Amino acid sequence: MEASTSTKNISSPKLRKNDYTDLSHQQLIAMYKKMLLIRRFEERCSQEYGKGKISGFCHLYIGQEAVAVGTISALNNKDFIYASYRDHGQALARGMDPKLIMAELFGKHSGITKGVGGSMHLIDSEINFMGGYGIVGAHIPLAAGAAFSAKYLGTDNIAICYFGDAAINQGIFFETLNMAQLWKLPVIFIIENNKYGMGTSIERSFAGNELYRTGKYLDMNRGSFDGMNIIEAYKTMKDAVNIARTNSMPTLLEAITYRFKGHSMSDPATYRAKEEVELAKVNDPIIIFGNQLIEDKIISESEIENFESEIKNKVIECVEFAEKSDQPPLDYLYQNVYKN
Amino acid sequence: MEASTSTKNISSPKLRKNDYTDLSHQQLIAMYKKMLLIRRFEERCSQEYGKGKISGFCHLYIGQEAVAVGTISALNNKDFIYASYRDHGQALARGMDPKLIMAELFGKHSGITKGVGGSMHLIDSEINFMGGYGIVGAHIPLAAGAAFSAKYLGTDNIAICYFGDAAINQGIFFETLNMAQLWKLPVIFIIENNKYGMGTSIERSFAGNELYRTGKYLDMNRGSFDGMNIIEAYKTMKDAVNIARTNSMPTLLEAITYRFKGHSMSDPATYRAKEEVELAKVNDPIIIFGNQLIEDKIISESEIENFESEIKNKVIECVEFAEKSDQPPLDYLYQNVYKN
Amino acid sequence: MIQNLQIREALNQAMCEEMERDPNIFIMGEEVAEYNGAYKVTQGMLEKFGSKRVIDTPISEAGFTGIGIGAAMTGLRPIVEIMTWNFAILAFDQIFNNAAKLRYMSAGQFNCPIVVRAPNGPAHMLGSQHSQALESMLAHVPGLKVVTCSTPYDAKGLLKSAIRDDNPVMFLESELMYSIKGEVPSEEYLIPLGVGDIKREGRDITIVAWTKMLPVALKAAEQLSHEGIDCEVIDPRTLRPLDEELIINSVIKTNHLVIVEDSWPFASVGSEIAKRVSSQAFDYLDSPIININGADVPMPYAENLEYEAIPNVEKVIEAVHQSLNR
Amino acid sequence: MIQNLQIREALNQAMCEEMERDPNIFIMGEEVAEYNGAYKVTQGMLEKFGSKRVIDTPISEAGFTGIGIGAAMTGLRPIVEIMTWNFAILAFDQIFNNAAKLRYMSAGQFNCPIVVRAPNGPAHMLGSQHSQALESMLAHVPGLKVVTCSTPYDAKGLLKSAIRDDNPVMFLESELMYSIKGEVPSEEYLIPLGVGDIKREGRDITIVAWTKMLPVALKAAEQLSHEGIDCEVIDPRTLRPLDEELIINSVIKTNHLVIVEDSWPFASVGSEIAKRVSSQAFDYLDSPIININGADVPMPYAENLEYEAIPNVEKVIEAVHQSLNR
Ligand SMILES: Cc1ncc(C[n+]2csc(CCOP(=O)(O)OP(=O)(O)O)c2C)c(N)n1
Ligand SMILES: Cc1ncc(C[n+]2csc(CCOP(=O)(O)OP(=O)(O)O)c2C)c(N)n1
Ligand SMILES: [Mg+2]
Ligand SMILES: [Mg+2]
Repeated sequence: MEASTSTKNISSPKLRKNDYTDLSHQQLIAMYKKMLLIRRFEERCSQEYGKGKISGFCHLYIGQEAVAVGTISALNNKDFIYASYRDHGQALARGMDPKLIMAELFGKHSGITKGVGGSMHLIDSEINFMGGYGIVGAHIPLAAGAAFSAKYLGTDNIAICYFGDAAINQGIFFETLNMAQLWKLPVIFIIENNKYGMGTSIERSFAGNELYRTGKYLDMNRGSFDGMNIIEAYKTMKDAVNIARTNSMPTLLEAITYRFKGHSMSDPATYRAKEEVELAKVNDPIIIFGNQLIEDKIISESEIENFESEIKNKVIECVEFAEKSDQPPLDYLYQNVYKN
Repeated sequence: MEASTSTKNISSPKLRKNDYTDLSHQQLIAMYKKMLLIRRFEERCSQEYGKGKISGFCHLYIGQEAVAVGTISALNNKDFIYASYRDHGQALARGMDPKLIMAELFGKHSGITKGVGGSMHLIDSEINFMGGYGIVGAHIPLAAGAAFSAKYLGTDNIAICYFGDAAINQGIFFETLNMAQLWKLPVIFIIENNKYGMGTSIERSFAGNELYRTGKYLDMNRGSFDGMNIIEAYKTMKDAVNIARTNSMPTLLEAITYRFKGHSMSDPATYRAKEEVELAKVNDPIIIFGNQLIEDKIISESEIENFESEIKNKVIECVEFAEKSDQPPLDYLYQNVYKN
Repeated sequence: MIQNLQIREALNQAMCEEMERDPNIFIMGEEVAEYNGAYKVTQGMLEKFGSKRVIDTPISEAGFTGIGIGAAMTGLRPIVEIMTWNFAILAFDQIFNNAAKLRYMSAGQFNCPIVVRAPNGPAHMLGSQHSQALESMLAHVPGLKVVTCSTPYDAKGLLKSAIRDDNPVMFLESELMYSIKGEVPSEEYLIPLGVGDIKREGRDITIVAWTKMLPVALKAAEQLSHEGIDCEVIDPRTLRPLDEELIINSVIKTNHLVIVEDSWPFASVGSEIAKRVSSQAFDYLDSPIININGADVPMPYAENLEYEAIPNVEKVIEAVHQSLNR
Repeated sequence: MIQNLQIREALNQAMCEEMERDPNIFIMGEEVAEYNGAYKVTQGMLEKFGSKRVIDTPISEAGFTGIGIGAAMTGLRPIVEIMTWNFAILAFDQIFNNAAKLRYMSAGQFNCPIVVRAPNGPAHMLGSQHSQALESMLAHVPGLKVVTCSTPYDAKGLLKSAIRDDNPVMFLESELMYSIKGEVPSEEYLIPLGVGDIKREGRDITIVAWTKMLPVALKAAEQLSHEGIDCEVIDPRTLRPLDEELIINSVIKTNHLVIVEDSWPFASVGSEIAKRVSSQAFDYLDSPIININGADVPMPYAENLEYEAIPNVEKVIEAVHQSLNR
């Protein structure tokens, strides 16, 4: 991580592959399983979308799992998480009940937001999962606001905001960075650089180079990490979390990652060469991490197989739950416009 | 000027005081007179505002004269100029008829925009003075748009945009910088850093340091200059104009300047220590330049006195013209909402 | 000759024809070039006109709309495609404070011949932030023209006029209607802005509807005809300036009015029409005007709730019955 | 006890009292702290509450409004002062897409108890970009409450209620009214949102007006009383939710309605009131409703044109005469 001149002791996390830092085997396994859950959940979403069970815009997280799981593993339970419309991954990583997510995607009243939110707006106040948001970049100040609250109220919570590479072209990103730095807010901005905003590569939409360097003129703590390596994600995040929680200062992180599927379910993604996608898949974050854990004898291949079937069943349960749930009652249309 | 890595040969203009570059004595004298005209015009505005002849918001340019005159002297006649609501200085520097400006400020139909625009929206299509604009930062993309046109149409015109230090906190500043760099637009952004946005010093509103460095992450050509030194303003601008016109690339410039009066006529400016203002006035750009021209025997003191009375008369003429002009006819209210 | 075109194709033709006619017209927006348009309205345009005139933008709605406005002041005629009107809210300051006011503030020295076009209104299960019908806010602002389209024929003729207009024109389309087909002459034609269209003549009651609500109104009219109720269905097409004469004359004939819009009800275009008709046709109304609107709530995702939130044929029929007291 | 306060002082008191009561209330905006407010509404608050709770912001309306919304989701109750509503257009996306929809989208899991307050409408010769009355756009959006104030008494009681409300409340003031004085009790009181006020009782005709148009309406009523015309003047105070019952009952009594607003006419709050009354009091209206509006143009700078563009006493009197056919 490039240090701000005022913050010392932040070293760049160039890890040996098997440097697991403070993570216990149990934690490592849990992280692996979370990634796998996201992958299988998203694959199933894709199928259910194909069947017409899920509608609207549905943005899958396949390929980016290490970012959400790695970074969220470095958080406390009370920290505030904000995400974009591509929010299934972070929600699952945080521990949102996958049944309630699937039911939401099916537009059922048993869903996490009773069927009114849908894929892009997963929200769970119980776990301070503050929502997925649909207007590119527009949730960035909300996260700074949550950090503002935490600081104002004297809690040691921090706020995290996930958004895509293309979101940094929204002016509000810069407005928020400035105020976060000016007011020393404990917020971590995570650019998930999956190289594309819909069909436009970041080179075609942004004139700069490394995205995290946008923090430089503010002398903001910043860094980038290999978003396909969950341990690197975790370690970099740990540093940023420490800065936020201890020094109450913001950090801008860039995760270098890739989405294996189209932008949303309705995007055939023909703008990317097949070879480019295949090359990216070589770095499949789940396979990389799984192999590493096997190599380091933390799990065995058969355990992985067990996880697979466990998770497969879990996802099937989700679909069954969603299927058999009811749509919202019609008068729910008028609920919650105002608090009385 | 800090060079972009792709643009060579841009040197920082640290001038000897009497290095007038390519400016002829005639030009130097004209520049001096323009500054003086702005000063006396603005002082008179202040008086007329006090008398209630001018109303609404009226932002004086006193103290910043070298920026407008120095930079605009480096332009061609067809280049597009965009300004903020603090636009009298640029308008006069460009050669807008001061009579028509004064009449505009008086709300008279003989004014440059027939009395409908007022102080903040001086516009003169004859001289490509594209307007003063009232929403902080919102005219920045317009200038990039004019540069886009120039490039599209294959003319060699460029566009200039003036705005204050506090305007860089508007997201649209960053959005526009990016597209200007991405699309290689011949536009020059000039931050007039007079240290304050209304009552808020730049340190209290912006977490970075030198404002022009905001262009760095885009690798944009950029630089700052002493905005109290008209020759430095001119020279720096020449370089930027050359880059725009020859290479069709944008530049971000920061003029270090100071406003000697309050933000607008209704601001007593008590937020600045008297000493700070007095100190700044030591660098009065008109006195500095006048002394230099005298020292270098380009003008004499008595000539300066002549200019003073010439300009004094000119300003009196402006007021007389404005006074005796009529208000717009009432049916003008409905003119120009649409072009038929 | 008559072609059978989708609305998306009609819009595409309108733009291509105009761009062929006038080299100073260009289009920019997110994904309009290499992706061929998020909804394929700009299909093939990059190939035809090249990257100088068909320009992919960053996701900077305020910024690139502002750049379009600056270009419009200085000799070009930009078409700015916004992915949907929901995202144009980010550019409202540019649209309201710059585009709409430039000509007035400059005392006619500058015009702003820009077209901002995007789909408007709810599509299918896109949730609260992606399902807003924003014509009422746009039409509130003097200096703007606001145009909608409901058929391929109208889409083409109106968009061509919008592009030729010297004022900022906000052009509202609909995701769900892009694939609707209809007849479009091969010969060039223009439909003037500000002129509404009687989409169905009738004697008993006037129904005003535009964009997605027009097919709903027409279907209701068709069903009502079987009961012997003869509805006149008016599509104002341009919302600002509004062809109020057409509507008022119709009400003077029918004495009954139902207005159908999928936007929120409060201070809407429908409110405006009701205000004008109730005042100017005061003596001709035999029953209160009925406004049918999208539900006054942020749009929910669930299919059944969304269906409930949007006006449909049944609701129009019910309103007509109520208006005619049958 | 009764104090004689300016509206600005009444607003200041409301904020100070609420901030004393609840430590989670804070205020932020441009120049609210060290400068004591661009219009001195926050005078003395920095000194009283310190820089933790009275916060100067950069000129980043979208950004700091968004930060306020985030804070409102997470336990605080922000008051966001925007220098004028004209500049809030930059924050419309935050207001419409985040603040207004949070509760709904989250199925009630999160509320957004934020007050966004700013002066609204034309002041004196500020030109096109600084003279807009934007209540109609705000009131269009479900999820928002929209409140205005026209007297010191109302200003204080309404702002206190707005601050206590758990919904996003858009609070509209007026530069030119800040110095208007009036009686305000020293004892605490609240005025509920959504309840209008009969500012003058009368039998012959109903006039609805708010903010700067209220004194205009009252003055017209006063003058008309000398002709024996007895006007009822209603100040809805809250525009959304609108106290339509109060207005409709008044019209049922007077059978005549004039609506005065200084905003543009198209799809305005006045259009909405006219729509509702003409439909719900259809049988009670003896003449067409008359809407008086700001001219449908960007506001000009020249004093005479600006005067012409804004409704005044003469225009109200003329409308009343026309309505009563006298
Ligand atoms: C303001 C706005 N403009 C456009 C869109 C349409 N849109 C949705 S996602 C997207 C691309 C965003 O790309 P990026 O930020 O890189 O995130 P990713 O989808 O790659 O995760 C676009 C253009 C939107 N939702 N909001
Ligand atoms: C969007 C917006 N917010 C607030 C204002 C009110 N305002 C006018 S000028 C100004 C200060 C601008 O300061 P700066 O950009 O440094 O320019 P300067 O006035 O110093 O020339 C403010 C806050 C405005 N006009 N527009
Ligand atoms: Mg991306
Ligand atoms: Mg300044």
